[in-house]
Amino acid sequence: MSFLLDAEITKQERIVPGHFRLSLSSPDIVTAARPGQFLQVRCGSTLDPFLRRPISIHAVDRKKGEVVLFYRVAGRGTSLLAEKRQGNSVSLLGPLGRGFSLPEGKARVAVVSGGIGIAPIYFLLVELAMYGVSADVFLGAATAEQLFFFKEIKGFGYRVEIATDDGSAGYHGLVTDLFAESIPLSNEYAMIYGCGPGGMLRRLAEIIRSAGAPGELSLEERMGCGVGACLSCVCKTSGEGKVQYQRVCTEGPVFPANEVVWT
Amino acid sequence: MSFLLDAEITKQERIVPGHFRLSLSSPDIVTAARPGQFLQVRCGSTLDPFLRRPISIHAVDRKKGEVVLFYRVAGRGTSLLAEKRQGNSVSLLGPLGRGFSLPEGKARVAVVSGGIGIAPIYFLLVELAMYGVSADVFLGAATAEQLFFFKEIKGFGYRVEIATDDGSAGYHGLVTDLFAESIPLSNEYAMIYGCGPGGMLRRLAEIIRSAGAPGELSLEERMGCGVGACLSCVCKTSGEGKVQYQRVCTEGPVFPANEVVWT
Amino acid sequence: MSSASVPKNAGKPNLAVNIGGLWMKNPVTVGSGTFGFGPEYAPYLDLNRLGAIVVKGITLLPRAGNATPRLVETPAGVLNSIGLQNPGVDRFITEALPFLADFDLPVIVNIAGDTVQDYTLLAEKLSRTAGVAALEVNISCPNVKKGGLQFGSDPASAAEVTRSVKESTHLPVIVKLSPNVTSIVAVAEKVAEANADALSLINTLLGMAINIRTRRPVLGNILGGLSGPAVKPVALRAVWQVRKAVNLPIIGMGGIISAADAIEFFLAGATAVAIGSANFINPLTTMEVLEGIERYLMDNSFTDIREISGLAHNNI
Amino acid sequence: MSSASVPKNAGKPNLAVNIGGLWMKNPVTVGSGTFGFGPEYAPYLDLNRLGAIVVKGITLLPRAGNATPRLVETPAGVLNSIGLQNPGVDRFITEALPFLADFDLPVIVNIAGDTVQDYTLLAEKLSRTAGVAALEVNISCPNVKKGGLQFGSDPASAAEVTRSVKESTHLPVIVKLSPNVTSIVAVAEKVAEANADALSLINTLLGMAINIRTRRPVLGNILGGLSGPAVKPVALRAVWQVRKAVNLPIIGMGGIISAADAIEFFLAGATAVAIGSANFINPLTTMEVLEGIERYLMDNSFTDIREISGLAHNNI
Ligand SMILES: Cc1cc2nc3c(=O)[nH]c(=O)nc-3n(C[C@H](O)[C@H](O)[C@H](O)COP(=O)(O)OP(=O)(O)OC[C@H]3O[C@@H](n4cnc5c(N)ncnc54)[C@H](O)[C@@H]3O)c2cc1C
Ligand SMILES: Cc1cc2nc3c(=O)[nH]c(=O)nc-3n(C[C@H](O)[C@H](O)[C@H](O)COP(=O)(O)OP(=O)(O)OC[C@H]3O[C@@H](n4cnc5c(N)ncnc54)[C@H](O)[C@@H]3O)c2cc1C
Ligand SMILES: Cc1cc2nc3c(=O)[nH]c(=O)nc-3n(C[C@H](O)[C@H](O)[C@H](O)COP(=O)(O)O)c2cc1C
Ligand SMILES: Cc1cc2nc3c(=O)[nH]c(=O)nc-3n(C[C@H](O)[C@H](O)[C@H](O)COP(=O)(O)O)c2cc1C
Ligand code: FES
Ligand code: FES
Repeated sequence: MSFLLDAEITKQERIVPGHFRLSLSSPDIVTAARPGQFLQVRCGSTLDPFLRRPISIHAVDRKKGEVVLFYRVAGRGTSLLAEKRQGNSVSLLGPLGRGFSLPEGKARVAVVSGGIGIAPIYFLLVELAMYGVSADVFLGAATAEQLFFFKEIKGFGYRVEIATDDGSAGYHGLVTDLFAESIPLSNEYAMIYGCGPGGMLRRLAEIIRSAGAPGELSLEERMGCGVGACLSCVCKTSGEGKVQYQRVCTEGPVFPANEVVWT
Repeated sequence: MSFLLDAEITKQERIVPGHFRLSLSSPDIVTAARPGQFLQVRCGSTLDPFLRRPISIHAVDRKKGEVVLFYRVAGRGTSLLAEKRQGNSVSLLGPLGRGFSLPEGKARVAVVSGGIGIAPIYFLLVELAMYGVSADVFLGAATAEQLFFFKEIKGFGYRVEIATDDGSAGYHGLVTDLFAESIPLSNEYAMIYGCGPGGMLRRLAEIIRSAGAPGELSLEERMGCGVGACLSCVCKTSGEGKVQYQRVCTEGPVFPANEVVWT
Repeated sequence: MSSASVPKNAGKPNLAVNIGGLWMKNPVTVGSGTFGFGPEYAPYLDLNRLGAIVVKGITLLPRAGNATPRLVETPAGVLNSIGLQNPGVDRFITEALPFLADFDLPVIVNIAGDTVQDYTLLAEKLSRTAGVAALEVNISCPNVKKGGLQFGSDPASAAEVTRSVKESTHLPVIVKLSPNVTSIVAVAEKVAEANADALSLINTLLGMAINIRTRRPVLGNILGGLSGPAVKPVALRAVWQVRKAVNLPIIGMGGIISAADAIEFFLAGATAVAIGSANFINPLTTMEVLEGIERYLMDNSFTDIREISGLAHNNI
Repeated sequence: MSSASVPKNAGKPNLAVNIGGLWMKNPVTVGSGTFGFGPEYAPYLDLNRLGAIVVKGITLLPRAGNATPRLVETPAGVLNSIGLQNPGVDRFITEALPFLADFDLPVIVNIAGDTVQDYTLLAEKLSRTAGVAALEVNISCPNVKKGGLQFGSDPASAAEVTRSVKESTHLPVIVKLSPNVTSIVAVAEKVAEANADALSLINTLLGMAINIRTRRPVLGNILGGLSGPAVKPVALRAVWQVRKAVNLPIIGMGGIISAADAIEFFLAGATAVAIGSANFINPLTTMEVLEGIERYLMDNSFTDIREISGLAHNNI
């Protein structure tokens, strides 16, 4: 199920400059939401900006019926979104797309997140914890300040490793390098999940391939409709033995790591 | 002198639904402003709406250095303006245009206002009072509720007559009809000022012509630049013996009543 | 006033229109390529309420489409260079069309080709297929190397495609024109002479965007087609000009996001309207436009949508 | 690193450009008709800081212009139908030009005519006038009945006007082209063959708007020209295409409101840029664009604006 509705803002928190957590009252979306799915958010109210913006579902509060987004101010749309206040309403379309698949039984998984990729990863970790899955979590960020939700995630009982580009916390370097160094020789992960910038995902796909583990990566593309109608958000995949374009908004945003064709 | 500046909102008051009075801190504009002049106001912050909106100067508070606007929500631009709050800033260009000319000495004048035309008329009345000019004021509106600032204007010591379209206050009918009935046979007005909708001004121009009095009317046209560069806001006038287009934003918005050519 | 002059369904104006033989219960449809094949927006609105559906452009063989990025936002618009990604006519018929059979909804199939023969083969195939109500001949796609715009840029080629398609089908043939021409009227006139049943105006404007960080064109295909509110004045002008010169029903489109926009197109001469890019922002645009049109007709005492088609031409 | 390879004015890139013989100290000018004759915006910015000024279109005889309304806002743009209101060349020379003599500012005079002879007479007159630095030949105005767009729509006529003007003047001749054509490259090629010194791209797109209350076209002239951010993708595409085909300096314009927009035009192939409608919203746009260009060059270690002209063509 997917909905088109106006949701009221119940909370808009600035976590650090340029990064906001937004709670919206929307019981329908809460009920339908799965980790890895996203919403098409109307950030402004005029023709500029024109399109909706895809934002992942970051968390849901089932009791309050609130869906939570975590976003970085990247340009005009997200700036306008950041100006909204409690009581304002926002038009949402979603939940959209195919999210992460959860492993069967009490498996052990790895989760690798880079930068704002933590947005959907957080929701995934909450759900994994709910199902009793144990996870090794690798969080990468530019600086220590941008290592979001470290304590909360630690609190879920996961092993959490961190990497920063500037070395201000944890491993000094790329989270993928940290992950490659940490991955056990005997691959024991039932799934390796990843979300983050393109370069990181590409590297992660290599690591996943050499580890011979199943993996799922959440991709990004510029979107028009968000519902599969316009064919603008495609990425190259190699499912069913042939290379083809698939829609990030519909067949994705989460794809099996071994099917993504890097161009 | 005319300025391009960002002015901070010190007050945004809703007078009745759809009508707002907006105070902006701008000592430069206050010093330069003359009754009948206007500002080009940037109502939004995005490309939609694209153009500035012309709004008359309604009053100035010289002590506080505040310029006051009075506006009606007519469409997208003015709606966005109405959403702004104290502390927000608004880009202003002005004061612009040629305002009303003030009579010499302690003359007697008539002032005829229709609808939102009261916006600049109010400023004119304040200035006339300052110079000790006595005025017969004719205020027209759709309903009693939209007869703005009646008490304040009465307080200036003027004779004030009112007309409403629906008869809910004063004369039941057009303010121009009321004025035509009230105008003394021996024309004694040093000037007849008018501001309001096109139809009203046209009728007023006829009355002024038959009264043989000098008159000044404030016109409206769609504006691009507001400074005389684009030639979009022209109206037909018959100055210097020939019919020509003049710019409402530069040669106007106030024109001698006998020069306006009605088309 | 005699009782005969009282409108029959006082309050509810007639909205049905006829587009060159295609009967639409109301004059609101969608722009090809902006509404997929139907299932994409079905969760959000009742497809039965559309006057017709126009599906994504179909070619003879499957097409992978252009390299990404394929879409970029522009001021009040979007540039796209999808490049006619589609499963090809055979898989369209077997995989996409059956979904639409369940609705009370005429299906207009947008067809595109590299050669005149492509168009005729497509027309023949689709004419033998149940559930196809009309053909929209796309001679105006700016996003493919061969064909498309090439046919639409030249009145003679446009006429040739039209004539060949007409000879290959009994279905109503709607020819979709490009605004990227010196005279859209010249193209429309030739297409009308070639017996087109109706016209769709307009396809996208050729445009581009550059990424100043990478210093490369943003779109994988370099050039793309501009649509959305930004192009509305150009689209409306095209409808106005063509209506004056050519006596064919017009499906007007280009930047419509509201009933007011749609009404401008009717007044300019459209018989029906299509909503394209606006679906992306508001999937209910078609429904809101439909309701707004009905309200406008009622508020202004019109009893039939056809009364306002071209009305602005009488008022100048 | 040898000292010779160290840029001379490290930190301050060269901004001067040459537009077919016209020297501009920086590459930022204004769109004809959007900046009046100079005095209108002088209260807000130092005109000396502009690379050049392009004045409102001038005709041989005074013109009253079109009926009102002459301008209407559209999504991210404006439609105008001013209709070349201007005092005529003689009063332009005696009344408007002297104001500009006090500035260190090349004056480009935009000229328009109904006949080829109009253009040559204008060129001759203005060539004898001190204080005129170049001519911009407007063969692309959509707002007048005769002339204007008529010349710009047809490559041969465009060439004829260009050749005649070239023969009537020693001043640099910049020909301003219309986007309302099937192939702007075809027009540009013919104009280049006719010895134009430079090109201005683009003039406005033909469009219209309808008032649904009165059911009449909004503009007094019915049709108008669309400008502003809405048209930027189309303008940029025109510059890109023409730069690829024709070896003449280009003044790029159409929807520029920021330095980023201007840089897109340089990367597409412009040598200079003009700010038009954006002046209406922000009279300081030219200055902000100028500063932003300088910053971009410095941030990206370019030492000369000419290094980035057409750069995106190398990156595909
Ligand atoms: C499925 C999905 C889920 C996402 N989830 C989140 C999330 O949870 N939190 C979050 O902060 N962000 C998320 N994003 C990214 C988010 O959508 C963008 O940051 C946002 O659209 C930027 O909009 P804007 O108007 O602020 O910036 P804009 O002004 O539109 O763009 C800013 C800059 O980014 C460039 N740009 C914009 N979109 C793209 C693109 N798709 N690819 C490459 N360049 C682009 C622009 O050209 C510009 O330079 C997600 C994206 C996708 C596709
Ligand atoms: C010199 C001058 C002074 C003014 N002073 C005031 C003032 O003090 N207070 C005040 O409330 N208003 C004033 N106005 C009117 C004000 O500028 C408009 O109401 C405002 O621009 C509407 O903008 P909007 O975006 O809200 O509406 P829009 O959405 O732009 O327009 C609303 C409707 O009005 C139509 N419209 C817009 N502009 C014009 C026009 N110029 N002529 C005819 N139709 C038009 C539109 O087509 C639309 O139907 C003044 C106008 C002028 C020219
Ligand atoms: C993403 C996208 C894909 C399109 N694909 C097609 C197509 O396949 N065939 C076609 O004839 N037009 C296609 N168009 C053009 C639209 O049908 C329509 O003519 C155009 O977008 C103008 O309408 P709009 O401004 O309402 O979007 C496409 C437009 C967009 C935005
Ligand atoms: C109000 C107005 C008047 C114009 N007058 C002229 C003119 O006289 N001559 C001309 O060549 N172009 C004229 N133009 C076109 C502009 O110079 C410019 O080519 C066009 O507006 C695109 O640039 P922009 O989008 O930055 O406005 C005019 C444009 C506008 C908006
Ligand atoms: S965004 Fe339209 S198909 Fe994915
Ligand atoms: S608004 Fe531009 S000249 Fe008056």
